[in-house]
Amino acid sequence: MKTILDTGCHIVAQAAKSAKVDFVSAYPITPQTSVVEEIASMVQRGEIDCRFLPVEGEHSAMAACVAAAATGARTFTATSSQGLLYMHEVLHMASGCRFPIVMANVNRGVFAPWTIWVDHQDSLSQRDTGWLQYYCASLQEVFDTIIQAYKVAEQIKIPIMVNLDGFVLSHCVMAVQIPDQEIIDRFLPTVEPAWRFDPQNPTSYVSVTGPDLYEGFRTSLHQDQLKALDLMVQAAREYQELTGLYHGDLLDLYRCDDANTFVFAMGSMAEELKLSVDILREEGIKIGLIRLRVFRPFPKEAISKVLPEDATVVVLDRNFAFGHEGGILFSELKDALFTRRDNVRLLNQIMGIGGIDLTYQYMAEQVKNLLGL
Amino acid sequence: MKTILDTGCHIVAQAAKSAKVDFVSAYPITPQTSVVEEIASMVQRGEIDCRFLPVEGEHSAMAACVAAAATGARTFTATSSQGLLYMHEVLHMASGCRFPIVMANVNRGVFAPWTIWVDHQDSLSQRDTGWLQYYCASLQEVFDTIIQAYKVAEQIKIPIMVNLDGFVLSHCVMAVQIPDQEIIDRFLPTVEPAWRFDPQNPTSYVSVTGPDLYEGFRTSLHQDQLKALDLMVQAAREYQELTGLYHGDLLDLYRCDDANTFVFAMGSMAEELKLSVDILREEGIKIGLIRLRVFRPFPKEAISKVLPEDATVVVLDRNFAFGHEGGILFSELKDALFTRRDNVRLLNQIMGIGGIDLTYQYMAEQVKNLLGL
Amino acid sequence: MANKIYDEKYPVSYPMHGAGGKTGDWRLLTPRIDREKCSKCMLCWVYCPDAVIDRETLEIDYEYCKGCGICARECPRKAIVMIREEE
Amino acid sequence: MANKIYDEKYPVSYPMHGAGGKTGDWRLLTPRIDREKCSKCMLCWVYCPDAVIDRETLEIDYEYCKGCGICARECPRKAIVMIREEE
Amino acid sequence: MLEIRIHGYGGEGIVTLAELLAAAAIQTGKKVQALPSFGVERRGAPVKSCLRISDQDIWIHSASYEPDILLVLNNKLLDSATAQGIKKNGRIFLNSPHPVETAFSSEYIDATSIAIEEGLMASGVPFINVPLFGAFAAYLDIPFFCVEKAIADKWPAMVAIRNTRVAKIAYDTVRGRG
Amino acid sequence: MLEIRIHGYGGEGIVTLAELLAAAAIQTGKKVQALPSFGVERRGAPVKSCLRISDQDIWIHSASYEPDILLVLNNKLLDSATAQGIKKNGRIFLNSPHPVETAFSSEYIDATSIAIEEGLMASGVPFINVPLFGAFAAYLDIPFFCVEKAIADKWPAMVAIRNTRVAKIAYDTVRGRG
Amino acid sequence: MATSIKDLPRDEVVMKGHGACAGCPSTLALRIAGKAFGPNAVCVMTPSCTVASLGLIPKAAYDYPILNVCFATAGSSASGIVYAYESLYKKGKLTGEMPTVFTWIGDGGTYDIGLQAISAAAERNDNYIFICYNNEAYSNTGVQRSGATPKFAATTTTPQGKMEDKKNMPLLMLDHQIPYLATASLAYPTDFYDKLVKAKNTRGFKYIEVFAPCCTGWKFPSSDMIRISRMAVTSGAWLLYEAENGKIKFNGPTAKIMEGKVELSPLEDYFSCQGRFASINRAANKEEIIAEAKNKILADIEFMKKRAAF
Amino acid sequence: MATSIKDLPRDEVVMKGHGACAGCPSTLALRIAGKAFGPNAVCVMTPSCTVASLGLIPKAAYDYPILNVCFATAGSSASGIVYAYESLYKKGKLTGEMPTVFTWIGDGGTYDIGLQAISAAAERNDNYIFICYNNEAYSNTGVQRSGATPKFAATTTTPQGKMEDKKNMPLLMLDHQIPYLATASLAYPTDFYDKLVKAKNTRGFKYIEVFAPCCTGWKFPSSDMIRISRMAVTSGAWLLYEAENGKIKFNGPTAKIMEGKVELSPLEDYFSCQGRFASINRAANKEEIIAEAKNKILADIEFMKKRAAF
Ligand SMILES: Cc1ncc(C[n+]2csc(CCOP(=O)(O)OP(=O)(O)O)c2C)c(N)n1
Ligand SMILES: Cc1ncc(C[n+]2csc(CCOP(=O)(O)OP(=O)(O)O)c2C)c(N)n1
Ligand code: SF4
Ligand code: SF4
Ligand code: SF4
Ligand code: SF4
Ligand code: SF4
Ligand code: SF4
Ligand SMILES: [Mg+2]
Ligand SMILES: [Mg+2]
Repeated sequence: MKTILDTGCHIVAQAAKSAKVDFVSAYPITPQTSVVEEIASMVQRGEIDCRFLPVEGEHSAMAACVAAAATGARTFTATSSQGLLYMHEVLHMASGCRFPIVMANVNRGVFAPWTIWVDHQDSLSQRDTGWLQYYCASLQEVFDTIIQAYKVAEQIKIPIMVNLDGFVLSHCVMAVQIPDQEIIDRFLPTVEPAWRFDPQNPTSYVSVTGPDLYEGFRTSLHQDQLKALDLMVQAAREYQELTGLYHGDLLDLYRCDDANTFVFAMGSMAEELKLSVDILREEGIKIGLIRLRVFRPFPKEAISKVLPEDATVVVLDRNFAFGHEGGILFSELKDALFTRRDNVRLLNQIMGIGGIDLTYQYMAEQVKNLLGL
Repeated sequence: MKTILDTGCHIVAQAAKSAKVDFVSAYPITPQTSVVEEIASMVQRGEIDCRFLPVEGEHSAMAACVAAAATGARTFTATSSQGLLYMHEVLHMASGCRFPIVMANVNRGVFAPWTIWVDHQDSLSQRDTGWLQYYCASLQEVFDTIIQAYKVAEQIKIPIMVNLDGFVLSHCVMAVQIPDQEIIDRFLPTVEPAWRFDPQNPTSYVSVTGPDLYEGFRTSLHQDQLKALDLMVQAAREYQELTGLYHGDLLDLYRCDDANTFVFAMGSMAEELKLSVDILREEGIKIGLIRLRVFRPFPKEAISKVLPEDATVVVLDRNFAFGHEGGILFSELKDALFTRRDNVRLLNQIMGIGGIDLTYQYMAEQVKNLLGL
Repeated sequence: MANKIYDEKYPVSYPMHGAGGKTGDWRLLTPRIDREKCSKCMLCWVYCPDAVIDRETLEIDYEYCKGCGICARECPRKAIVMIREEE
Repeated sequence: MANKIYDEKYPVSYPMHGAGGKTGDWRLLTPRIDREKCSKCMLCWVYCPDAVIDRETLEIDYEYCKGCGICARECPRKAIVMIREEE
Repeated sequence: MLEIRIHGYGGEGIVTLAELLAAAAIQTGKKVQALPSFGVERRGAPVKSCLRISDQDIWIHSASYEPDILLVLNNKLLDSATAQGIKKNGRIFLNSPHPVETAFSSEYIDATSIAIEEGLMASGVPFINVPLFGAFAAYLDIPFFCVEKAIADKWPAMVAIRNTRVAKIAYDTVRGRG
Repeated sequence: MLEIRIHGYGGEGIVTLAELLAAAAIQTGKKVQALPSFGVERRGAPVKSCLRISDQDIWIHSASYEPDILLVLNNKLLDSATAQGIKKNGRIFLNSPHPVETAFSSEYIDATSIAIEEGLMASGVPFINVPLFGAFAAYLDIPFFCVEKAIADKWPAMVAIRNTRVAKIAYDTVRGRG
Repeated sequence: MATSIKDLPRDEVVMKGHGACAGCPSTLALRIAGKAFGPNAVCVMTPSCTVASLGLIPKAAYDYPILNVCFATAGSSASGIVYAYESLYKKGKLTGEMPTVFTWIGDGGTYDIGLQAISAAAERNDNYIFICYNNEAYSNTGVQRSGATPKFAATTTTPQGKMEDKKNMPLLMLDHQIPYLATASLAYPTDFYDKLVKAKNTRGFKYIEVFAPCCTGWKFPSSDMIRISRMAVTSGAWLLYEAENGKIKFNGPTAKIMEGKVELSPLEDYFSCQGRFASINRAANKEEIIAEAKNKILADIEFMKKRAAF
Repeated sequence: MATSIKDLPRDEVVMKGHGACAGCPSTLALRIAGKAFGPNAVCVMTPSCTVASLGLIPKAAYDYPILNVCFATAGSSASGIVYAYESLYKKGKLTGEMPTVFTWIGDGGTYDIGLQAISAAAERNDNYIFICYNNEAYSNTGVQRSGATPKFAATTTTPQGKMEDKKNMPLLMLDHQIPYLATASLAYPTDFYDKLVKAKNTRGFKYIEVFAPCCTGWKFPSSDMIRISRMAVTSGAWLLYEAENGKIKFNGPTAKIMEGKVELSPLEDYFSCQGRFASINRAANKEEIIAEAKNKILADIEFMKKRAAF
């Protein structure tokens, strides 16, 4: 285990290196750019035994990743915002192909108008593409999650997006512990892909499908998404055993044990919310924090288990659920808790859009307001 | 009022003509193709005073529509499935620009693997792009809804997607009543756009925005989405007054008055479900049908009003909400009904994926099964 | 060639004849080779878009020949004629 | 030019000087024109990427001149020098 | 509601045929629906289309699995067409040079010969949908003026006149038998 | 936790400066965080960066609105930097040829002159971040070996040796005063 | 030495009973490619007639490992495969001979929606063979205009004939300075075969475009496919050439045309046997139109003649 | 007659205090375009330095109506505007003179992610002016490699120098047979101005590419921007020409170079004043590299000379 002090973007590149990826294709976009630059440099310097394909746009980047995965190569990419949106068609393809691509997405608000700063609209608006999604709250978690993502993706054969907040995490410099390579290698054995090019046994892949079989393939994807929950828990635990590093498995809980009130959020703001919780606790509010590490699949049961009867949950969304009153987390949480017949109460506020900075003091204030205190 | 007998695709083209669109750009894709062909032909034959731009792909088609709308032109396009997915980045842009583009989307399942047949994954996976969405159940409704969509879009300044089922509606031939042009003209007056190119007053549009203002622009879009509900009701009613044609406003209700059990669905399957309801009624089940005409914004209150206390709702989804157990309608309905403190019960089944044909007999059977009857 | 015929999770397809159906049924006109006239130039074989003419025997696989008529049209010896099958 | 300064619903922007800030502050070196030497060839005017040299008077708007030094570099008469302002 | 399922090969024009039948039937004051089902295969592959004629609004959008009538454009398709479903006491109408024995009440027309005789050909392929339209309309008891109107709405005058003549021949052939 | 906000112009190297300071501080066993804030402006526009040094894990990710110390790379930015917030009894460290009176306890270093004198220049622009690093590390009472280590990790040997020398000059200047 | 028909390998990658129209040029072209590449090859396809002809899962009409990809992504998908292979072979995770990587793409997926990724791959000189079968329209979706549709040809989106000249895609690729480029015609299968083999043996980005007359889209009897392929070449509507490292060489009848040894066959004949040009026959200014089309051909020939002299 | 500097219009579309770096070529180029087009013009921009320099809403640094669009869509966006205008003017919904429609796009948005839509617009010969300012990298995102980055230049994604030749975008556009095309240099502002005016007065698709040395990305002192622009031309690294209906004419120093009237200035000088080529100086095979680069330039000149003789 060694400690390095570097930016979030460089930590992402470091994780790709530690995962010994065979192939990377990516296109620069603020604030993901230094991931691409760092990987390209590591490849040119020979520090990573991998091919880097500098494509002309993100639609091509994801297409190249999917095709590369069809050779059996371990494949990585990174993007942000418009890049992610531009990939959208190929994101659907990648999950339909069941290829275990891992992608880092540096969260940033979407055009129009232009913003380069963080919110979660980019990745959350990909919620129906069939990808699994993690959200990270610290640089250490970014590294660890990318490694875990390969484990899960290759087992369940669904691509995974690992999200980190633009600038706030991507450009932040903090210390990160890098486990020894042999430990990572042990954690990440080689796994056969769902399908690969094989001139010896020349089958075709994902061609036209009649309704009968199509429904079956898509239903498998749907069901396997849910099965990923267990694998994600396992991966987090196994990684912890090997390295001692742990950030929660599906959820990261803070002072939840005796709480009747909860804040529910994702990303870097959720780490800072721990300080808000501390403030509110000081004021006598029995509050805890549920930080969602995994957004896809949505860990319905894990969440429900945390909430005692008649709990109040304050959901802080860094995004909009257009067509509804609140944000997407709020909406999804209502889905998850619908069958609870107790008086669990959900409150919501959208905040931090397009890079509005969220301090723990401000968030504590807002939570109190929502609680009517 | 004249009656024409034609395919769904041609009816879409006819509606664009009746709305006197100034500009169309579109790219062919099965099963939307004949919309493009028909409009291109009408333009070449001079039957419609409009320019048709044959672009090289859908990302360009939507980009051209957005830019055309920036001149103040009334703008139309049509697509399906991959075409819609490929536009994704520009869909976000169009709503952010607040341009009243109307687009017909011919629903079709998404790649991978390839299918050309209907399901709703393509348009429902655009639910977070900021577009308003209608779903049609008949050819007459397709025509009427496109006209209504212009009315609403130009008032609230948000683009609208009008969905119709691939093949089932797009290639089906049925009779449609076309109101007199002067009535449509009266219904659809010219409206100033949010912004237009004006060399006399040379402002720029949607450039980079600091967090302070960005949040404001996006919040307006979010709030205006909800305001569209009233306008959609008004448009449906006013259209009815002028033409006598009506398909419900936000919802289309069938035998709901005394019902305690409901089927909830969208699109052509929902029209056929009327026959399923008839069967189930014969068997003594007090069931009604709620057909969702408007999916964005999600008409939460209208739905809740229809449901008596402790109602049971069977939601039939032609799509997957990956990461959850059911479909997207199911998930969104749970959001909508979350605060109902009665024992409203929701059941769900996903069906009709990738073109699986849905007969009313089969659907009646499935509803019974879900109800445990 | 195929060792499984269908994978329920992954959309794999296996090469086989008749993937587009028994395409011989599509045929309106049927090619018949007159072996007397034939010089074995192999042009019909090379031009057949359906690969239904046997390289060695020049036999046509009528189960799949779609009757496009290219072989007849291109045969330098006019050794192939297209006939209406019913006749 | 601008008649509103900000529309709360629509992301419109209005042309104005200083959209990128008081860019004169960015300057490390400052151009000074020696009018004696100047031949009014207008090259400095045409080459200034910041449009801060007045077409008629050749006065430099120091509120915005970024001190790129192009004018000095390109002046055929060497009539412009770049100086360190503090000096 | 009367349900008819039409079977043919791609390129034979069953989409047009179904539309023509719908256009004729609507003249009789009925509600109509023509619903083709498409595969990805190219010209030449088997295709089908459903036709519904009803007194009420048609809410069905699914295919016809047990139609009242099968309209089969090619003898070769008879078995597969029947195997895809037909009402117990359904009927079959065939394009065939001669009557064919089936398990159902059957009628036929030699549309191919009519088309060839009347010169309705392109690139050596006979256009069978026009005579079939006439013949089947007669079979359904649709008055001929409805057939005429459907043809007039579909084609430019010159073509319409010729097609009407051919349709009439077929119409009368079936009427003559009935 | 100690919070420092650094103000400079784009191109002056404040990102590197913050990283160097973090790298030095971490040697003292502290937790560190350097959080630059970025605009879209090009080289030359004002930029800032927050530096946090703490005994505990750092969970904050937002910017520093009331830092303990302002580190200002350019006199011109002093007012705007102060206006952006500082603790009531905060301190200011300035790059300036001479001491400057402020409402806060202030210290300064003439990093620009040191850089010029020591030949730390490119295209006529002095690299002020190296002397500033040394000076500010001294101001924070970070032992010089930590500075040395940070420089050694950052640059190749040749450059590192020169930079260490320059940093030391600045370090000693501040130490000398203190 | 040019390969003779009898020497063509027996390998058949096109299975009997595929779903293409009778007389389809794409499947014929693919047959020949199969002979040239042999079994150790992998292929990328974008939505097109060829994909529609592949049959429904779990059936496949072509005996190659084929990955279906999104319409705009042929160029980048193939690059992804090549780079990934290079990595895996370098690391020893795969061994033996690296397969030939090629794409099989229509003109829609090449001239229009796919252009960008192809151009980028050519700029990087990625090591695969991009093959375009050019049937001058989007045939799969029912024959709409593409960038390859020639002026005056009717399509469903240009019912009265297209009004713009087609893009010159081979020339664009030539100007990307790729190591190998060729045009081909199905009427000259051994020439096509030889070009495919050359491409297979050249490192870097290779572009081959084969002219693919589509009876369904162009409206001619299926039996005429080879005849029309031939007429396109003899009339000058399609030029046969190849360029190794930018050095152009004309082939077959085109070589003779360029040398002035043969006259162009009448363009009228080429037009009159295709329904898509029917409106020309009906046009009042028929002569004018044909003259314009001929002049364009002459200009193109003149251009290529000079270009080849570089 | 070429316009003289003193005759250049007073119009200034570039407001003082924009957000670009000191010595930015893009803003200077835009200043000149503003003079050529006058106030009746509308503009499309994709994400780039120019957009980043525009300032934050509600401020704008350029006095044109500008629509910001997605990165890949400059070509189709401008087409949309032109077609919509044509429709509105035809219907009488707008009256007066139709504005000049132009795009202001970096090499990233032109050579790479935007290429496809541009090529399609050129094929349709849509009536607008596509302007590319070529700073040979993605400067806005911190100077990554683009298709326009020349071989050997270091960028953040090619830290040891790019290994592929750049795309020849002007040549590719020439191959699209558009009515007007020009390359320009900021060192010759009146030549650039005249070309812009010509483009404005030509119907159909016009392409203009202006060479834009970027001090930040290329690593040279901002004061050298014009000097480096000039050296690019005199060394042959950038050729100045225009083509009306495909007929090429060389301009300025390039004309003299082509006529053999002047020698090329040393490429070493051009390289040595830019930090992005620093690795060449450090390279063991420095001579070889420079020889290769020179030969490439000579080959390009030879090529263009022949191409111009068409
Ligand atoms: C993004 C996207 N847009 C549109 C389509 C629909 N589509 C499928 S095939 C095709 C035309 C293909 O044309 P071409 O590449 O020339 O091949 P051909 O059909 O002529 O063989 C189109 C438009 C698609 N699959 N994906
Ligand atoms: C789809 C998409 N991908 C990536 C980006 C990020 N991006 C913004 S500007 C830019 C580079 C622009 O390069 P160029 O067009 O050459 O203009 P320059 O910055 O050099 O002026 C990139 C990659 C984006 N905005 N959208
Ligand atoms: S083309 Fe004719 S002559 Fe040649 S092998 Fe075939 S049948 Fe014989
Ligand atoms: S008719 Fe066509 S498919 Fe049949 S053998 Fe001849 S060439 Fe082959
Ligand atoms: S460039 Fe020099 S000589 Fe010319 S006008 Fe400017 S200052 Fe005067
Ligand atoms: S230094 Fe640069 S910005 Fe200032 S006046 Fe001279 S050219 Fe203009
Ligand atoms: S339409 Fe043309 S290209 Fe497509 S399968 Fe038929 S013949 Fe082949
Ligand atoms: S980086 Fe280059 S192109 Fe961008 S603003 Fe600075 S000088 Fe201009
Ligand atoms: Mg094609
Ligand atoms: Mg650039």
